[in-house]
Amino acid sequence: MTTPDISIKLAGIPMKNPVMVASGTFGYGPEYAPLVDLAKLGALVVKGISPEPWRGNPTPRTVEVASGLINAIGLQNPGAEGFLRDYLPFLRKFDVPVIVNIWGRTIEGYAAVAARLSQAEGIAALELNVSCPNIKEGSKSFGSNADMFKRVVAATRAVTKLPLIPKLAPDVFRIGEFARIAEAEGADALAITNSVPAMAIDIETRRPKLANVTGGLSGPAIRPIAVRLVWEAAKAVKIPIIGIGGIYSAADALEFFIAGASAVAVGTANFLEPTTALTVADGLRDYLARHKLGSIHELVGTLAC
Amino acid sequence: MTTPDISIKLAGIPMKNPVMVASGTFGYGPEYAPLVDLAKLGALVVKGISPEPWRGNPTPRTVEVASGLINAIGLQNPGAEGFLRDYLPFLRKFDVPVIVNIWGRTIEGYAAVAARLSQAEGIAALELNVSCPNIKEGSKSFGSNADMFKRVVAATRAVTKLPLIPKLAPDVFRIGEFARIAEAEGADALAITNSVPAMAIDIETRRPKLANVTGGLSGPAIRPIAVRLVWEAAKAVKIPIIGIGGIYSAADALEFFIAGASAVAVGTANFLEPTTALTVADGLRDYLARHKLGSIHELVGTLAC
Amino acid sequence: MQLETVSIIEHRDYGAGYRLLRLAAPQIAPQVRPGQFVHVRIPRLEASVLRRPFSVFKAENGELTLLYKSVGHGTSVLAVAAPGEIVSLIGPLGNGFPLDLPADRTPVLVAGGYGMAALYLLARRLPQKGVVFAGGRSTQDVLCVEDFEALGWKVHIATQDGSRGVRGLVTGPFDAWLAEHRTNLAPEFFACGPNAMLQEIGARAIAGGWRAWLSVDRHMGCGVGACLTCVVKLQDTDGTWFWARSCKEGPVFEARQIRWNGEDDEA
Amino acid sequence: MQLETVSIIEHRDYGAGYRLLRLAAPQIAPQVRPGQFVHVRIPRLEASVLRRPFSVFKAENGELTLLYKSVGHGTSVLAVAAPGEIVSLIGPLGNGFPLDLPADRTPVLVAGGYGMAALYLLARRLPQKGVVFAGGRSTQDVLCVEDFEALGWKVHIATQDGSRGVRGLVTGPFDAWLAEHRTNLAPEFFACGPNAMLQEIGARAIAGGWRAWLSVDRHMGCGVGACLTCVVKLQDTDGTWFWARSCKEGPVFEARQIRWNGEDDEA
Ligand SMILES: Cc1cc2nc3c(=O)[nH]c(=O)nc-3n(C[C@H](O)[C@H](O)[C@H](O)COP(=O)(O)OP(=O)(O)OC[C@H]3O[C@@H](n4cnc5c(N)ncnc54)[C@H](O)[C@@H]3O)c2cc1C
Ligand SMILES: Cc1cc2nc3c(=O)[nH]c(=O)nc-3n(C[C@H](O)[C@H](O)[C@H](O)COP(=O)(O)OP(=O)(O)OC[C@H]3O[C@@H](n4cnc5c(N)ncnc54)[C@H](O)[C@@H]3O)c2cc1C
Ligand SMILES: Cc1cc2nc3c(=O)[nH]c(=O)nc-3n(C[C@H](O)[C@H](O)[C@H](O)COP(=O)(O)O)c2cc1C
Ligand SMILES: Cc1cc2nc3c(=O)[nH]c(=O)nc-3n(C[C@H](O)[C@H](O)[C@H](O)COP(=O)(O)O)c2cc1C
Ligand code: FES
Ligand code: FES
Repeated sequence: MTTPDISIKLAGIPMKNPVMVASGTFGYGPEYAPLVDLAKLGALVVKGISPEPWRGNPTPRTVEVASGLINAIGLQNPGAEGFLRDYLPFLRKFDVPVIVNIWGRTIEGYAAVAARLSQAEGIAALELNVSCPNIKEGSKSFGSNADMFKRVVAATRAVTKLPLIPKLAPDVFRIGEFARIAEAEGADALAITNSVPAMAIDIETRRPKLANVTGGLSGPAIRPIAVRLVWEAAKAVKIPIIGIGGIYSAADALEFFIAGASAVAVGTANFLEPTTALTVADGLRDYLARHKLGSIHELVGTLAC
Repeated sequence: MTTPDISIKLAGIPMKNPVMVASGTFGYGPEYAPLVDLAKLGALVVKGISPEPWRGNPTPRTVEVASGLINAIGLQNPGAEGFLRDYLPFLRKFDVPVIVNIWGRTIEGYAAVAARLSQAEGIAALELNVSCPNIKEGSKSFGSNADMFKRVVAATRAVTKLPLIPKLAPDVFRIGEFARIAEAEGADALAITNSVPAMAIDIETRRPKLANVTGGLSGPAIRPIAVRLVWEAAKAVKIPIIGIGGIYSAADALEFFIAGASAVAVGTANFLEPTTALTVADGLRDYLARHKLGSIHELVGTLAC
Repeated sequence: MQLETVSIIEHRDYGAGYRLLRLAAPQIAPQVRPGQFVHVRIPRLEASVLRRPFSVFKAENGELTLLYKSVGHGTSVLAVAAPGEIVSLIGPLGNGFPLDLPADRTPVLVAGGYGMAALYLLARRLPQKGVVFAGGRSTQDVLCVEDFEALGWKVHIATQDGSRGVRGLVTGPFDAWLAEHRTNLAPEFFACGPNAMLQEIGARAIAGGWRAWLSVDRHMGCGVGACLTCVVKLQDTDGTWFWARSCKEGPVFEARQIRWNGEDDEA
Repeated sequence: MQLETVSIIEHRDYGAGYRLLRLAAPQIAPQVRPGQFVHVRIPRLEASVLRRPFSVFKAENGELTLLYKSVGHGTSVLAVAAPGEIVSLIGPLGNGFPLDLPADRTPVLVAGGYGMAALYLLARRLPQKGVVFAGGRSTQDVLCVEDFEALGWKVHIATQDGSRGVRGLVTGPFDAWLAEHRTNLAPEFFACGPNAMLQEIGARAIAGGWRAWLSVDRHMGCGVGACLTCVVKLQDTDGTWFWARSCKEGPVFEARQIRWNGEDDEA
C-alpha cells in the first residue's frame, strides 16, 4: 500500500499536512526554529498582530491548573510594521504557509491591520482573533456578540483578498450561529476554538493568580469542549474548520477530524513537547495506513451517530 | 480562639456547613449513606426529578477524559411520585436539608413537579435544572435561551413557596445576564454551574464514546471555568450563589468562596472520595482558624483585585 | 459496604498477563461474597476522576487478593504500585452470586478473561464441586486453571488459536459436556466474561430450563448506585424493560432478567 | 538550544533540603554557560502542562547536574524519579552570566536558595577567584558552601535565625565586606535569589558605579521566547519601558536595565 496522503488544500492554501501550530503558542517562528523544522509544519500561525505595537497585560500572565493552562498574555505584539520588519523576512525563508492571527481594538483597527498585511509578500492567510478573552478594550465583545462579530468579519473581508479565517470564541451554546455568520460574510474557513474564559485564585493572598484576574483556559482540559464545538459547527456550515483545543497526540487530533475538522492546530502542547505537531502528523499517517484510508479527506466528518 | 463558624443560612435554610453534595452525583441519599454520615453534609441535593419517571439515555453514559468526566445520564429518575414514595421518607430520617433538583420537558412540566413537591414535608428547597445538556426534548434550550429561562423561573416561582435555586448553564459569555434574570424573577439563590457541553470520540470505531453523542464535562477540568462564572455572576446579583465545579479539596472550595460563592457543592469528586464534602468542610474550618476569620461569611467575595 | 484504606502486601505477576495484588483489608475482606467487587482508587492516577472496579479473587485472613490485567492507563499505573503503598477501597460492592444452591445441582462455571478470578471465590465457597469452562484467545489468556484444579474442580479449556485445550470458543467444550451430562446432572450456570459469551450461556440455560447467573462487566462511575452509569436493561413483568444498576442490583443477573440489545450493550 | 532525551545517572539528597540530579546529556552539557538553565519535562507529571526550569549546577564530561528543592507538586514528583529513568530536556536556555570580566575585577557572588547552585558554575568558569555571599532563613537553607570552598572561594554566610554565619540578611555581611574593600578592589556583582535581594544588590551597584548581573526567577511557560509568560520590565532609552523575556533575553539582566515595580513583580 502507498503511504496515505495527508496533504490538504485549506481555503486555497496547499499544506503538506493538516497539522498547524496555534497562534500565541509558537511565537513568530524563530523561537522554536532551533528545535522544530518549520518546513514540516502544515502551517505556522503567528501570535496575534494588531495595527500598532501592544504591551499586553502585567504579570503573572499564565498559571497551570488541572490538565490545563490559563493565560492572560493580553495580546502583546510588535504591531503590523514590527512584524513585517522583524519576523516576516525570517519566515519567508521556510517552505511553510504563514497565517497571521490579527486583532484590533476597533472595527477600523481590524480592517487596518488586515489591509496592511495584505500588501505584504509571504502571508498565506489571515486568522481573525475575535475571541481572545484577555483584551479589555472591547475586542472581547467581538466574539460573543453576534452583531459585532458580523461587522468585524465583513469589515476585514472588504479589505483583503487573502483567505480569511475567523477564530470563533468557545461560546458553548451558540457556536453554530457564529459559524453561520462567518460563512455568510465570506469567511474561507473557521478556527475553533480559542481558550475558554477562566480564572484561578491564590487562596492564601486572596488575589487572582493572574494579574489580569481572568484569562483563557487551554490544554487537555478543554479538548472535549473543543471537539463538541467543532462537531456542532461542522453541522452548521460548509466551509472547512481548523480544530483547536488540547491536542497532544495523533489520537487527540483524530477526534477533531472525525468530528468534522479539515485541519487541526497544536497549541499549549508545544510548551511541553515542541515537536508535537510533527509527531501528530506522523501519527495521522500511521492511522490512515492502519485503517486503509488513502487520504485524510476520507476521515473528515465521518462520525457515525 | 474559638472554632470558626462555618454554619450558614442560605435562602433561608440553616445549614451546619456550606458544603453540599451536587445533584446527580449523590443519588437520592441511601446510596452513599453507608459511607458518609448524611447529617454532616451542608445539604443534600438529589438527582433531578421530573413530573413522571424518566428512563434517560442509552449506555455508555459516562466517559473519563483528562481531569474530567463527561456524562450523559439523560436525567433518569423515578418521577415525583416515585421520589416521594421511595426516597423522601428515608431522607427525612436525617438531620440534613434536602434540596430537590427538578426539571421538566415543558414549562408546564417544571411547574407541575414544583407544585407537587411543594406539598410534601421535608424538602428544604428546589433547585431548577435548566442547564442539563443531555435531555433532548427541549429542556436544553431553557438554560441557554434568555427568554425561555425567564419563563421557566417565573412559572416555577408562581407555584412554590419553597426557596427556588435556578442552576445556571455554563454560558461562558452571558452568565451575568442569566443571573440577573433569575434574580428579577424571584429566585432565592443561584447554583453555578452545571457540566459543560462536551464530547469524546472513539477513534477506532469512529463512534461517539457516549450513546447520546454529547454530554456534560465535569470535574477538575472545569473548575477554573466555574470559578470564573461564579465571580462574574456575583458581580451581577445580590442573591447568594452556590459554587459548583471540580471541587475536590478545601483549597478548591475556597477559590469559590473568595470569588463570591456563599456555599459550594461537591459533584464528581464524590465518585473518587465519597467523603469529600466532609473533608472540605473540615478544611474550611482549619483555613478560617489559620487566617483568624470568625466565620465563613467574612470570606465570601473577598477577592482583592 | 465500607471505605477502607489498605496497604499492599504483595504485588507480582501471576501468569496469563495478569498481576496479583494482595491487600491487608481487615474490614472489607471478611464481608466479601463471591462475585462481589471492590472499587479501587489507584494511587498517583492524577488526571483520572474515577476508581476502577475489580472482582475479588481471594478473601481470607483479613486479606483481599485481586487478579488484574493492564489493559489501559489506570491498570498500567496500578501495575507499578509497590508493597507498602496505600490504596483506598470501597467494598464489598454488588450482589454477588447466589450460594444457596440446592444440593442436587452441579455448578457449571464459564469464564473468559478475568472471569476466572471472579469465579474462583465462588468455586471455593460453594459446598459442592463442579466443573469449569475457561476460554481465551490463546494459552496466554487462560488464567488460574491450577487454582481450580487444586480445589478438585475439573477445568475444560478452549482457545481460539488452539494453543491450549480445544480450538474454538468456550461454548464448544461446554456444549459437548452438556450433551453428555444433561441426562444425569442438574446443572446451574455461573458465568463471567465477554457479553457475547454471557449471552450464549444464558440462551442455553433458558432453552434447557436451567438457571444461569451472569456477571456483566459495565463501566462504572460511583460503584455504589448513585450515578446511573452502569445500568443494564432488565425485563419487566409487563413485557417492557427497566434499568438496573449493575453495581448495585448486579453485577450478577439471572439470564432471564437481562434484555440483551445489541445497540446499547457496551463491549 | 536543543531537545535532548537524557537518562538519570544519579539522584540523591544533597543537604539543605535539596536533591542532586545528575543526567547523561552529551548534547546539551557541553554547550552550557553559567547562568543558563534547562527546561525539564518531569516524568509522570500527568495533569501538568508545563516543563520546569532549573539552573545548571555542573556541566562536564557530557553530564549535567541540577540541584533542586521540592517546593510543589512537580518537584515532589521529580524527587521520586529513579536512576535509569528518561527525562526530556530543552536547553541550554537563556543568556547566562557574562564571562568576559576584565582581569582587574573581583567577582562578588550573592545567592539565596537555589542561587548557590546557579552561581557555582560561574565561580567554576570564571578565570579569577572571588567571594560569595550566601543567605537563607536558617542553616538548613544554605546550599553547597563546601563546593565553593573547594574552588578556593571565600564564602560569607548570613542566616535570619543566626544558626549559621551572621544573623540577618545577606546584605549585612555584603555591606560590611563592601565597606572594607571598596577602596582596594573593583567588584562586579553576580546575584541569584529572591527579588528583594536582587533589588538590594542592584541598588548598591548603581550607587557605587559597579555592575550587577542579576538572575531573575520568573514563572516560565515555553522557556524559549514564544509564549511571553516570563516577561520583565526593562528601561528603555527614552525613559519608558519595554518587556524582555527572561527565558530569552534573560534570566540575567544588568541592574540598570531592570525597572522594578512592586505591583508587577512576582514573588
Ligand atoms: C464488576 C467488575 C469486575 C471486574 N473485575 C476485574 C478483575 O477481577 N480483573 C481485571 O483485570 N479486570 C476486572 N474488571 C475490568 C477492570 O475494571 C478494567 O480492566 C479497568 O477498569 C481498566 O482500567 P484502565 O484505566 O486500565 O483502562 P482504560 O481503558 O484506560 O479506562 C478508561 C475507563 O474505562 C473503564 N474501563 C475500561 N475497561 C473496562 C472494563 N473492562 N470494565 C469496566 N470498566 C472498564 C475504566 O474503569 C475507566 O473508567 C472488572 C470490571 C467490572 C465492572
Ligand atoms: C531560570 C530559573 C532557574 C531555576 N533554577 C532552579 C534550581 O536550580 N533549583 C531549584 O530548586 N529551583 C530552580 N528554579 C525554580 C524552579 O523552577 C521551581 O522551584 C519549580 O518550577 C517548582 O515547580 P513545582 O511544580 O514543584 O512547584 P508548583 O508551585 O507546584 O508549580 C506550579 C507552577 O509554578 C511554577 N513555579 C513555581 N515556583 C517557581 C519558581 N520559583 N520559579 C519559576 N517557576 C516556578 C512551576 O514551574 C509551575 O509551572 C528556577 C527557576 C527559574 C525561572
Ligand atoms: C500563551 C497563549 C497565547 C495565546 N495567544 C493567542 C493569540 O495571540 N491569538 C489567538 O487567536 N489565540 C491565542 N491563543 C489561543 C491558542 O491559539 C489556542 O486557540 C488555545 O490555546 C486552545 O488550544 P490548545 O488547548 O491546544 O492550547 C493563545 C494560547 C496560549 C496558551
Ligand atoms: C453523573 C452526573 C449526573 C448529574 N446529574 C445532574 C442532574 O440530574 N441535575 C443537575 O442539575 N446536575 C447534574 N449533574 C451536574 C452536577 O450536579 C454538577 O453541576 C457538575 O457535575 C459540576 O460539578 P463537579 O465538577 O463537581 O462534578 C450531574 C453530574 C454528573 C457527573
Ligand atoms: S456505577 Fe454509579 S450507579 Fe453503578
Ligand atoms: S517562558 Fe515563554 S517566552 Fe519566556
